[in-house]
This record gives sequence, C-alpha cells and structure tokens, in this order.
Amino acid sequence: MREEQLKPDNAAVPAQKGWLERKENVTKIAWALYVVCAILVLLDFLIHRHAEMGFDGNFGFYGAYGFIGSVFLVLVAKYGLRPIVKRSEDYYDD
Amino acid sequence: MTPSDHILLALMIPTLGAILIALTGRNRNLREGVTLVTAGLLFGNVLQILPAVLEGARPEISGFEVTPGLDIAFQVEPLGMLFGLIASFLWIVNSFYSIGYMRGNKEPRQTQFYVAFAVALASAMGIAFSANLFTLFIFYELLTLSTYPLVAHHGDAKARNGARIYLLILLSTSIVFFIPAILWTLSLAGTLDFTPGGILAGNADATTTAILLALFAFGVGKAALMPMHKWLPNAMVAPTPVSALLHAVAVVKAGVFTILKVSVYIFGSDHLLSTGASEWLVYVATFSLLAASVIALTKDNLKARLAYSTVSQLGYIVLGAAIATPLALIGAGMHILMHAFGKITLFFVAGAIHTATHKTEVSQLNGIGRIMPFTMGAFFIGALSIIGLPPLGGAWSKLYIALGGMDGDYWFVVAALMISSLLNVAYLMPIVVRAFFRPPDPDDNGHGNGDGHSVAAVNDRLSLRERMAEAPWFCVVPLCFTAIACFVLFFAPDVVIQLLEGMLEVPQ
Amino acid sequence: MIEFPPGLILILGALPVPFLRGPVRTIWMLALPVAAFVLLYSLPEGNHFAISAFGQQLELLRVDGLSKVFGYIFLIAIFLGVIYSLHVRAIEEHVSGLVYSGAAIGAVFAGDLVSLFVYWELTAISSVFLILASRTPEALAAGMRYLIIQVGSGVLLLAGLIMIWHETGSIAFEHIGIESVGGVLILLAFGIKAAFPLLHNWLQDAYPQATPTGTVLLSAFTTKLAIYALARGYAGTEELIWIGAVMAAFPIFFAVIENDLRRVLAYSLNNQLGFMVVGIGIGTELALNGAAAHAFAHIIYKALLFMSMGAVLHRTGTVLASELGGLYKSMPFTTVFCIIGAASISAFPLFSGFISKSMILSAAAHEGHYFVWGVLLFASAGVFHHSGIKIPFFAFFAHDSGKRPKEAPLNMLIAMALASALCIGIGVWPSALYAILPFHVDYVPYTDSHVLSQVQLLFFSALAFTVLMRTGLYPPELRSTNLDSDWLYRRVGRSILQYCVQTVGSMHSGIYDLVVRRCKRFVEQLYRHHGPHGIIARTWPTGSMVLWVAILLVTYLALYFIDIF
Amino acid sequence: MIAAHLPALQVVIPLIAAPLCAILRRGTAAWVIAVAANWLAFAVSIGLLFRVLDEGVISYAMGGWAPPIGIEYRVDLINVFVLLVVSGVGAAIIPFARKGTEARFDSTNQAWFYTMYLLALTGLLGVTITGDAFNIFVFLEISSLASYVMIAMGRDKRALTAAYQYLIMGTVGATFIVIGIGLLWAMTGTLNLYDLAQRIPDIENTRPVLAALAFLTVGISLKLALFPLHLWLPNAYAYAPAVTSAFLAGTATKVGIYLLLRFFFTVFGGGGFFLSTPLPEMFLVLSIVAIFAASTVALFQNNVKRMFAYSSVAQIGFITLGISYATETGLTAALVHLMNHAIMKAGIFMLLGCVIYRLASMRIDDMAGIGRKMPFTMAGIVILGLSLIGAPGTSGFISKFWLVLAAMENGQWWLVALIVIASLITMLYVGRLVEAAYFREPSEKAKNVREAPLAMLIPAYVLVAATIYLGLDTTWSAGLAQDAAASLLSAAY
Repeated sequence: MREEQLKPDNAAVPAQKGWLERKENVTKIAWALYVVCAILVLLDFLIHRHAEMGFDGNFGFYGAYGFIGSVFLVLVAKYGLRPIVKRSEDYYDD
Repeated sequence: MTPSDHILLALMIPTLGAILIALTGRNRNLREGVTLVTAGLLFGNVLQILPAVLEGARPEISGFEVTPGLDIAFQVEPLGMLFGLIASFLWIVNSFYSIGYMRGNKEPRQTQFYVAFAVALASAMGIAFSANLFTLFIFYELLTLSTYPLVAHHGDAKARNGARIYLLILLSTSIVFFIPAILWTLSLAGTLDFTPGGILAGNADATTTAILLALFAFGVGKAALMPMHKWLPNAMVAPTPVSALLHAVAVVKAGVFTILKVSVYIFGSDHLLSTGASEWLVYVATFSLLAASVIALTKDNLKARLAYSTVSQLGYIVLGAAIATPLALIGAGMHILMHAFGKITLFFVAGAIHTATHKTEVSQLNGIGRIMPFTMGAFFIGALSIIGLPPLGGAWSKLYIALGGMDGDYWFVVAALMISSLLNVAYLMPIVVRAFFRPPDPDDNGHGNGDGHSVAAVNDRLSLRERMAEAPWFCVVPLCFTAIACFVLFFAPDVVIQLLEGMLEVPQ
Repeated sequence: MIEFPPGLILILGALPVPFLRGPVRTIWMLALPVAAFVLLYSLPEGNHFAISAFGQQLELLRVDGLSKVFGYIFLIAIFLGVIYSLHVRAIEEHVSGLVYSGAAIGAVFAGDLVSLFVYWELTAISSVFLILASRTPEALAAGMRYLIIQVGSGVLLLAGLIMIWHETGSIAFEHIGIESVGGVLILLAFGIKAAFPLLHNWLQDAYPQATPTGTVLLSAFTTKLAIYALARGYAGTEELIWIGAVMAAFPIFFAVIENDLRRVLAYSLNNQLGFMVVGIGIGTELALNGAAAHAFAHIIYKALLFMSMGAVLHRTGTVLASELGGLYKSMPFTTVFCIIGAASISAFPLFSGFISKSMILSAAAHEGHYFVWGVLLFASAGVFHHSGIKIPFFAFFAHDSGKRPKEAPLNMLIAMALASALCIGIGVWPSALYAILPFHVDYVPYTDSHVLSQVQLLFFSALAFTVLMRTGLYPPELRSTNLDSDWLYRRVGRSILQYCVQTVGSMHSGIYDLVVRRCKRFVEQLYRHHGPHGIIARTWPTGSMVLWVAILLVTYLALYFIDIF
Repeated sequence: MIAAHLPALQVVIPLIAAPLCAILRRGTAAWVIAVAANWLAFAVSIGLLFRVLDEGVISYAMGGWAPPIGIEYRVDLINVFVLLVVSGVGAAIIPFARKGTEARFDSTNQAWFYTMYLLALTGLLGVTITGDAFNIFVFLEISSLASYVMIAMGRDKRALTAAYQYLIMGTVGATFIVIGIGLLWAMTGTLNLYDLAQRIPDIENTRPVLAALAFLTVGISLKLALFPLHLWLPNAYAYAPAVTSAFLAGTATKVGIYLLLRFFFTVFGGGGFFLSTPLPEMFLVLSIVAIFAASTVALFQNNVKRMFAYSSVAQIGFITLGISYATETGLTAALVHLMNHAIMKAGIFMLLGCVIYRLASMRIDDMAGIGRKMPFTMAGIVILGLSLIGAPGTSGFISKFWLVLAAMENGQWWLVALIVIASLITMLYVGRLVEAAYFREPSEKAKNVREAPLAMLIPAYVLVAATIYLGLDTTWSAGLAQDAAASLLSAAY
C-alpha cells in the first residue's frame, strides 16, 4: 500500500483542466453565490425574526456579522498572527 | 510444625541449599536443580507462616542472649512476612532466569554464583524475620558480604572497582552510622526489640530522635538514600541476575525494609509524628527521589538508568517511612512489593537484551522490539508499573504514599510524586518507543560478536515468528511472568493492605 | 440480565485480537462494540458493578442519563473506527484502538474518582500507540510529548483526588467545583484533556502525527471524555464560560494559516470543544443538553472529516494543503463525504451540527451572556471558514495538483458513508438524539428565523471567502511551522529541563569526583607519613627508641609532680 | 589434693617440661611434651577458674612460707582470666607449631624451640599468677629472654636485628620495672602485692611512690607496646617465625596489660588513685594516637605480617583506651578485648603461618589470587579479619560494643565517632588483603600452592571457632570480664 501512496496514478500526464478549473466557470459560481446572498438578505423582510436579544433582530445582522467576522478573521490571521508565529518547517528539528 | 519451626527452616533451607549447591557444583544440571528445589522449598515454607501472621499471631523464636541487651531472636510480623515472601518468591523466578542468563552468556564461576546467591537469600530471611535490631544487623552485614563476590563476579578491573565501592560504602555506612545508632538506641531505650508502637517514645526528645533517625537513614546504606546511593549504579557491573538480586529480590529491599521497620517498631509512628523528628527526612527523601530521576535521564547505559531509577524509587519508600502516617507506612510497605516486581522485570529485560544481542546502551536499542517482542513488551509493562500507572501494581503504592503525605500535611510530597511520575515516563518510555517504533539502525549489522543478532537484517516481510530472536526461554519466561505479576498485583492490593495494617496495630 | 461494564468488554475483547486472523478478526472486532452497545442499552439507571478495595467502594458501572449518552456515542465511534481501519495490518493499532475506546467508555461509567483515574491513565497509555504507529521521527517525538502531557493530566487528577479524599473521606465522582485546591487540580487535569487554552497544544501537536486511522479514534475519545468529566464535575462553573469562549475563538485564527489539513481539523476540534465547555459553564439543563448533544454530533462529523483526510493521506501520502488539490476527480465519494462532514461541522440546517450547536447558543442567549454569544457566533462563522470551506476546497478542488489517487478503500468508504448517514440523520431527525440526552428537551431547532439566521451567517462567510480569494487577500498556503503554546515546552521548557538535567547531572558527578579527589589527596598525604617508608612506619634505630622511653618517663614524672604541687 | 596445689602447678608444669625438651633433643618428643605441658597448663587454668568462682581469691604460699616472707601466688578473677587466655592461646598454638618447625629446623633445634616456648609460657604464667613484685620481674625476664630467642629463630635475616632491638628495649623496660619495684620496696618494705596495696594509700603522694609509678608505667608500656613505645614490635612480629608471632601477639602484650591493671588498680588502690593522676588523659591520648597512627600504617604495608603487627599496636590502643576510662564498663571492654584480640590475632598469625608454609612470602602482591588456592586458610583469615573490624557475630563486635558503651556512658560522643572511624580503617586494610587474595589473578608464586596441611589448619580453626563462639555467647568473656572489672575497681585482692 505504501507504493500506491508514493506514485500518483498519472503524475506524468499533464493535468487536464476540469470544469471547475476553468476561470469562467469559477466566475459563474461566484456570481451564483452573490445572488444567493442577496436573496437571503431579502428574506429578512419576509420571515419574522424571533429576536432574543434585540440587536440580533436588526436587518442583515447575521449576514453582516458573518461577512465582517470572516474578513476580520482572515486578515488578522494573515497580518497579525502569521508574522508572529511563522517559522521554517524544520524549526523544531534541531 | 509450628510457625516457629518454619522460621528456623527459612534460615536452614537456603543455608543447606548453599552447601548442596557447592557439593553438586560439577554437574550443572544437578546444581541448578538443587537451586530451584531449594528456592521452591523456601517459598513454600515461608508461605506456611502467612496464615498465622494474617490472623494476628507473631510467631517467634526466642533465641539467646549474646551479651546483656544484645539478643539473637526471631519474630515474624507483617512487614517481615511481606519481605520474606517477596525475597523467597522472587528467588524462584530469578533462579530460572539465572539459568538462562548464566548459560546464555557462558559466565565463569557459576557454582560460586549460585552458592553466594543462596547465602544471600539466607541472610535476607534472617533480616526479614529478626526480632531485634541486633539480629537484623548481623544478617544485614552477612547480606553485604555474601553479595560482594556476586558483584565482583566478572573479576576484571571494572568489576573489582564496582565491588570495592559497593563494599566500601555499605560497610562504612553501617559501621560509622548504623552501629552507633543501634548502640545509642540501646542506651536510650534499654532494649533493641522491635516493638509495636516503638521503644523510643518517652526515651528520646525531638532533637535526639532526629539525630538518631539520621544515623539510621544514612547508616542503612542499602536504602541508597542520597548521598549514600553511589554503590548502586556502580554495582551494575555485575551479571544481570545479580542486579535483579540487588534491586528487587533482597539487597535494596533489605535496606528500605530496615528503615521502614525502624520507623515503625523502633521510633514508632506516633513518636515520630508527635516530635516531628522525621520532617527533615521527608525533605531529603523527596530531594533524593527527584534528583535520582533527573540523573536517570542523563544515562544512556540501560542498567545505569535503571539503577538511578531504583535510587529514586527507594526514595519513595524512605519518604513513606519518614512521613510516618499510617497510610504512608502502608504505602511504603506496598511499594517494596510493587517496586520489586516492576524493577526485576526491567532488569531481566536488560539482561535478556544483553544475552540476545550484547547491547547495553539505550541508544542501541532502535527496533529491538521487532526481534524481541515478548521481552520488550514485558519492559513496557514493568515500566508502567514503575511509573505508577494503572492497571499495574505500582499505582497503588504511590497513591498510598501520597495520601499519607496529605495526612502529614506535606502537600509538596504529592507534587513531588507527581513530577517524579512524569520524569519516570521521560526516562523509561523512550526506550519502549525506540524498541518498537524506530527502524533498526542501518549500520547495525550485528557486529559486536558472532551470536549477536542483526537487527537491521530483519526484514519487514518476515512474519513475527520468523524474525523473532529472543533470549533463551529461561530468560524470557521469567520476565514475562514478573510482568504479568505486576499486572495481577494491581488487582490484589487489598491482601497486601490487610497484611500491612497488622504492622500498625499497637496492643494496648 | 448481565450487569457488566461495557468498557471492559472492549478492553478484554482486545486481548485475543493479536491471535486472530482474517474474517474472524473482522467479525470479532465488529462484534465487540455491538455487544457492548446491546448491553448498555439494556442497563437501567443506577450503580450496577462495584468492587471494594482499601475500604472504599469502586463503582465501575454508574449508569445515568449523562453517562449513557456518552457511552452510546463512544460505542458508535469505535464501531465506525473499526470499520475504517479494517484494512490496517498492524496489530498494535487494532489492540490499542479497542483498549483506548474501552478505557474511555469505562471512564464514562466510573462512579468514583479512583476508577476514573485508572481509566483516565489507561486512555493515555493505550492511545499513544495510535500516534507512535506512524513510525516517523516526528510522530515518535510528538507521541512522547503526548504521553507525558496525558500522564501529566492523570497525575494531576490523582493529586486532586488525593486532596479531596483527604478532605472529605469520599472518593465519589459527583459535582466537584473549584472551591477546594483538589477541585482546582482536577479541573486542570480535565482541562488538559479538554484542551483548554494554553493547555491545548498537545492536540494540534499529536493528532496530525497519528496514523490515518489513529487520528479518527483519537479525535473521538480523549477530548470528549474530558467534556463528559467536566459536565459531571464542574457544570455551572462560571469560569468555564470564559474559558470556553476563548477556546472557541482563538484556534480558528491558527486554522486559517495552517497548511496541514489534519492540523486544521485539530484546531477546529479545539474550537468545537469551546462550544461544549461554554455549555457546561452555563450549566442550565438546556446548556448541558446542548453540550452533550454537541459532543455526540461532533464525534461523528469530526470523525468523518478525519476519515476523509485519512483517506487522502492514505492514498497520496500527504495532507498539506499546498500539495493537494483537484482530488475530486479521482476520489469523488470521499469528496462528497468530506463535504457532508464539512456541512455538519458548519451547522448547515439538516446537518447534525445545526441541531446541537444552536442549543448552546440559545442557552448562552437565555442566560444573558451576550458577549459570549457574540463570540460563539463569530466562531461559528470561523468554523465554516476553515473546516467547512478550507478543508474540502484545498484538498479536493482549488488548483489541480495533478495527483490522481485511487478512491479510498472500500472499508473506509463504508465507514464514511455510515458516518455521513448519521450526520444527516441526526440533522433531519433530531428527536432521536434529543430523546437520549440527560435532561428533558423541549427545544425546537427548526424555526424559520433560526434557519434563516444560520444560512445567512454561513453564506456571507462564504461570500467573504470568495471575495478574499478573488482579490488575492486570502493568505496563501505555505509550508511552515506555526508556533503555538507548544513553543513554551518544546523550546523554553525543553531548555529549562535540559539546563536542570545538565546542572543536576554535572553537580552529581562533580561532587562525587570532588569527594574522590579529596580522598585521594588525603590518602596520598597519609601515605607520605604512614607509608612503608614514612616517618611513622620506618624501622627506627634502637637509640631513638630509647630516647622515646626517656621522653615518656620525663613526661610522666613532670606530670605527676606538677599534679602534686 | 591436687586442687589445692593448682596455683603452683600452673607454673611448675611448663617449667619442668622445658628442660625435659632440651634434654630429649628430639623434635617429635619435645613437641609431644610441649603439647602435653601446655594442655595441662590450660586445664589447670580452667581448674583455677572454677575454684576462684567458687571460693573467691586464692592465696597460695609457695613452699609453705607464708607471706610476706615467702612468695605468695595469689589468684583472683583478673589473673585467672589472663591465665586462661595465655594458656588457652598457647594450647591452640602448640599443636600448630609442629609442621612449621619441622620444615625449618633439624630435630635438635626443634627441641630447642619448644624449650624456649615452654620457658616463655612459664614466664608469662608466672608473671600473671604471682603475688610478689620481684617475682614478677624474674618471670618477666624468663619470658623475655625466651622470646628473644624465639624471634631470632626467624628465617629472615632481619629477625636477628629485630630480636636485638627487642632485647634492648625489653631490657630497658625490665630495668624500669625493677627500679619501680625497688622504689616501692624502699618505701614500704614489702614486695608482696597485697601488702603493697595495703600500705601505699598512706604514702601515695610522696615523690618516691610517684617516681615508682612513672618508672612502672613506662616499663610496662614498653612491654605492652603502647604507642610510641611500640617501635620494637612490628619488626619482631614480622620477622619472627609464625608460631612466635602468634604466641607473642596472643600472650606477651596481654600479660603487659595485666600488669598495668594490677599495678594501677590493685597496688595503687582501686580506681580512685588512678583517676587522681594525669594517667587517664595520657592513656586516652596515647591510645587514640596508637589506634590511628598504627592503623594507618597498617593500611599501607606491603608485608602482610607487618600489617597485622601494626594492627596489633592499634588493637592494644583499644584496650588501653578502655583502661583509661577506669569505669566498670571501660575495664570490661579492655578485658574482653584482651581475650578476644589474643584469640583472633593469634589465629591470624597462625593462618599467615599456613600461607608462609606454602607460599614462603608475606608480600601482599605474592598473595594475590591465593583465595582459590588456599580456600580454608583465607576463609579463616576473612572471618578473623571481620572480627578485627568488629563485625557482629564475631568476638570483635563484642569488644567494640563494650568500648562504645563505655564511651557513651561518659558522654564522649566524639570518641564513639573515632572508634567507628578506626574500625573503618581496619576494614580498609583487611579489605586490601581480601581483595588481593580473592579478586586478583594469582601471582607467579601463588600459582602452584595448595591448601595448608590439616595439622596447621585445625588448630587455627579452633581459634576461628572461638572467635565466632565468643561473638555469640559472651558468658565466658564479657561475663567474667565484667566481674573482674568490678573487683578491680573495688580493689578487692
């Protein structure tokens, strides 16, 4: 089984670009996501929100929270955390 | 036969055995047969005393007076019972192992070896069953002397040096500290008899008690309390069955047994607690057990590492004796048993590795578990017991000592025991990991000598049975047996506790 | 009816495994969890199996709502784990897996602290082999660290139980609290296994080093056992809320920049534990139910995620995001199962995470912990980010790495399929899970409002991911070592220890050498005077002997006369 | 009838046997006579012991002339104790002497040797038993002169020098003793020890008495080899024949000790006078110096016999240390050690004689590996060595036990420490020999040796057995010694 691991089946064959790898398709998916997000925000008007704490009943609260939170997470990780903690791969080896 | 007769027999059987072994020395099968039979008889005989002791009886032989105050007399109480059982039982196991080891390594002077061993066991029985300090001391010294030829067995410069240090430290500590302590005790209390509740209460103030305790603690060099421990690592030059004798069967056990016995029957738990005279020893023992563990980390030689491990483990027992609360004393007594089985397993393994591959250093053991799975498996179990992990016997004694420490308001003892456990993991477990999970060294083509097995040559594709190259079965079976015993002891602490509780009973 | 600890069935059942071969072994190993499950199902609540030792009752089978739910899920986990690892030849993995799960189950049913301690240490000892079995140098080193930390947790538990035993005279494992020193020590012990902040790093250190199959089992038992123990001993301890909140939030930052996908999962595991700890800290019936339910759901989907990564590792030999991509083409089933796991952990409606995590959030809101609620919500978005998107995206999609491995072996696929089915099943029919929770449940997860909120949160997180990727702001996957609290012991602690060891070692030999040297010098001096040619040992001329006689005589005379007058 | 004349027989038997040996001139016959005489003397000692235990002090007027005119033999617990030791050790040595002398001398010289031996024995027994001061001097000279001859018969050329030195020193010592006795006679008009004891207390602080005490002290110290007057001893012991060494080590110095006790505690009146002089301090200091200096020298000796000779000096230090306490425990310690050391040291020198008999060398390097070649000999040496160290179960332990007890009684803890450290040094030099014998490769010389003949081993083993017996049952050593010590202190004579 070890041999199987080490030998990708057709490593020599140039990777054929699948549907997902083509740029235009990726753009399509992204657009689809944008549309879904827009619809979800609009649903706020239709569905009565049972707001437990008050502030979570605001329009677009969850969407905004999710988006801002995620961007914050990634940017802090990238610019705040990584410079501090990143070391070479063999840092602990010596 | 009365239990008293069995005491006498316990002394006679190994003595006669020694003579018979010497006489049958020319025929090795006969000689070793005699050894095994003697060992078996001895254990069976000692076992006969157990029921009476469990029922609360204290069988004795009132011997004779040497000079006023000094008597030779024997009495069996629970602690001595336990020690007697351990020593006589492990002698059987060790004898089987010795046969495998001594033959496997083509050791010289084997008859002398078996004779000295039997004499050592006779001395151990004397220590276990002595009724007073004087009798104990005589057998204590006999044990030192009878083991000296064993330590010096190889006869080369290194063995001589190790044996010299062995004898020098043990004899000089006993002469310089132990004898004065005994005589001082005699002059204070007027007796040397082991008496439940102790004999010094009311006869010695706190300072005197503390100084006297120091004389005992350092005078009993066999307990290897730092800084009197140096003989133990030096004695590892001896053949492995001797190391097993030193570390598990008799010698160091006799040391800590003596300290425990003195703590219980000479000083008395109440006296120590009420005067606080043993407080300093708690600190010293704690230091000893931690420092020895740390030093063990630095040793690459397997037997040296195990030797320092023993120093550390003996610290537990001395610690229990120094804390002197009932639970700590019971824990210390239990630890004599638990450590005996754990450590004998580890030493058996070290010897089996030496027999099979002639390797002695930890760093040489890469992948050795592949060819010696039973041996190294036993090592794993023994190591866990030494560390004090369930489900092995070592867990209970450590628990009890720590509980006793809490009773004595020594919270740091609990901390030290816990840290020591981790240090034990750190110096024992890498050996297991190396043996089973490291690939064998590529340059290891069995050089060393002819019958050393090549680890690297062992191919992955071979089945276990094909690649196995264990030491002789006479070596492997005993060590597996003791490993299993470590496991069994986990489930039988109550018998031991019940026995040891008898040690603390003070008749009104 | 048989009243026997189900954990022991697994432990004892593991013993003959080395001697079994082929289908017999397969059937035997599968039968063990099933048998234990049936046994557990038949057990009514109460204490069923006690042994007395050193004057105490050791309760080995305390069955109540809390222990039962953990018992069930542990048995499910080992069942899935056995299937997943059927292709493995190494005996030690099978044995240690069974013993490990048995110990964890035993611990769950332990009614007293001593039995708990016994099982607690047993989980540590048995599980380390799952890491060591990788046999790489890194795995061996990580395994040793893991073992020391786990045993450390055990000894802390021992120290704590000794103090409590000493204080109260009882060893019963009931609510402990942090009023006593012993209680704090035990909390630390549990905290290590539950990967509290700063005590967490063994998890991210060791799990990614374990074998593909080993990680699956590891992810299920150790930490969840700790969660169970916390729920038993520290429910309603306020401090846990804050600890849990930190746990839920901080690992996700590390997860974002981590390249090793199994380590990403380890960070997300840590983050999920945070939710459970918060639930325990709140301590209301709803919160505890939430914690238990979340543990239940979490074990399955986290196992599923680790299984999918294990399959990738098994087939490609790596789980570094920077080396992977495009595997969906040749491993479609694995891809689907991974996405199901990702959806579950992200708490998409109709997946198991949704119906359990929301209980905790609701409980936090109910009790007015708004800030904590906010943190958990942020953490939920973050989870989706790294586990929900990052894992499947970088492994199976992203840029094509050119690797075309075979689909995972059949037994792995079956295990993943079963786990996926459970994930969806729990998500769709939560009432079955709710029915076995420790307290009565009248929680309704599927309300319009709740579903919409959750979907919004997740989609906008996805939106953020998309935007960041397309703008190039998303941090690239880089091969690196990211420092974490392990730096404290792998660098600082190690240096200190080495320093101590060297100091003690050299002091030890130094003092010994000094003594020996002093002795030697002393003996040399003695020899100068007392040796065969020294002044004392020389053969003296007769005249000088007589001189001595005279001197002595004079001395005596002088002394006597002085004495008189 | 015979019982009444036991005191006379004690001296007369060996005295008559001695010329018989000389007349017969046949080695074997002389040996038989010597053995018979010595054993008889031992039997007489035992008889005397029982009589003393029965009746108390025995006064025996030699030739029917009552003291103070005639010579009185006066036997009490102390001298019967010493008689027992001297004749007992002799009884063990004399059968042993056969092989060694046979190998070295022709028949005439053998007879001559036994004559000298018997004379020495006569002298020592006489010194011990007599109650007359001048008689002491006479017997002392007899034994000394015989000893000089016995030493000079050693095979080593250095034996002659050693004997010569011993002669000079012994004569100086004897002269001092006779001066002391003369002074006492001048002051009191009596030579009878009992009478002296009665009269001296009245005049004890006069200058002549003190001068007498000084002369006696120095003279006796020379005989018993108290440091620093021991210088004659190492060579005398080392180069004399083994039998001589064994005999002298076991008896001569012990009789010196007896004299010291007799004069200090009996003649000069109980413990009180002794304590009022600076003697206890002097003895304490000299004893300690003796113990440490001699032990340390022994540690470095390459000649094993010389090593044990120095060890004797140290062991005498232990005895005088006990005396310096002047307490019952201290004197008991001294007397017990007197007996125990006599037995063990005689035994050691006998076993060394066995080694010489086979190996013809006493160098420690030549003895390497001898433990396997001569197992019984070396085992005996080990046991006696253990006794020398003071290992429990051997008589040496009992000695140390009493000594430490005495030190503790006085609250002298530092002395306890010194005693144990001295034991430690003893352990080191004994250990050196043991290690060489057992754990080194056999030397060239040792390769071809075999076990000593039984005729030598058996007598030596009698003493080995006695050493162990006296370590386990102390009725006849410590028990007697304690009573003797009590009587010394009460000045009952």
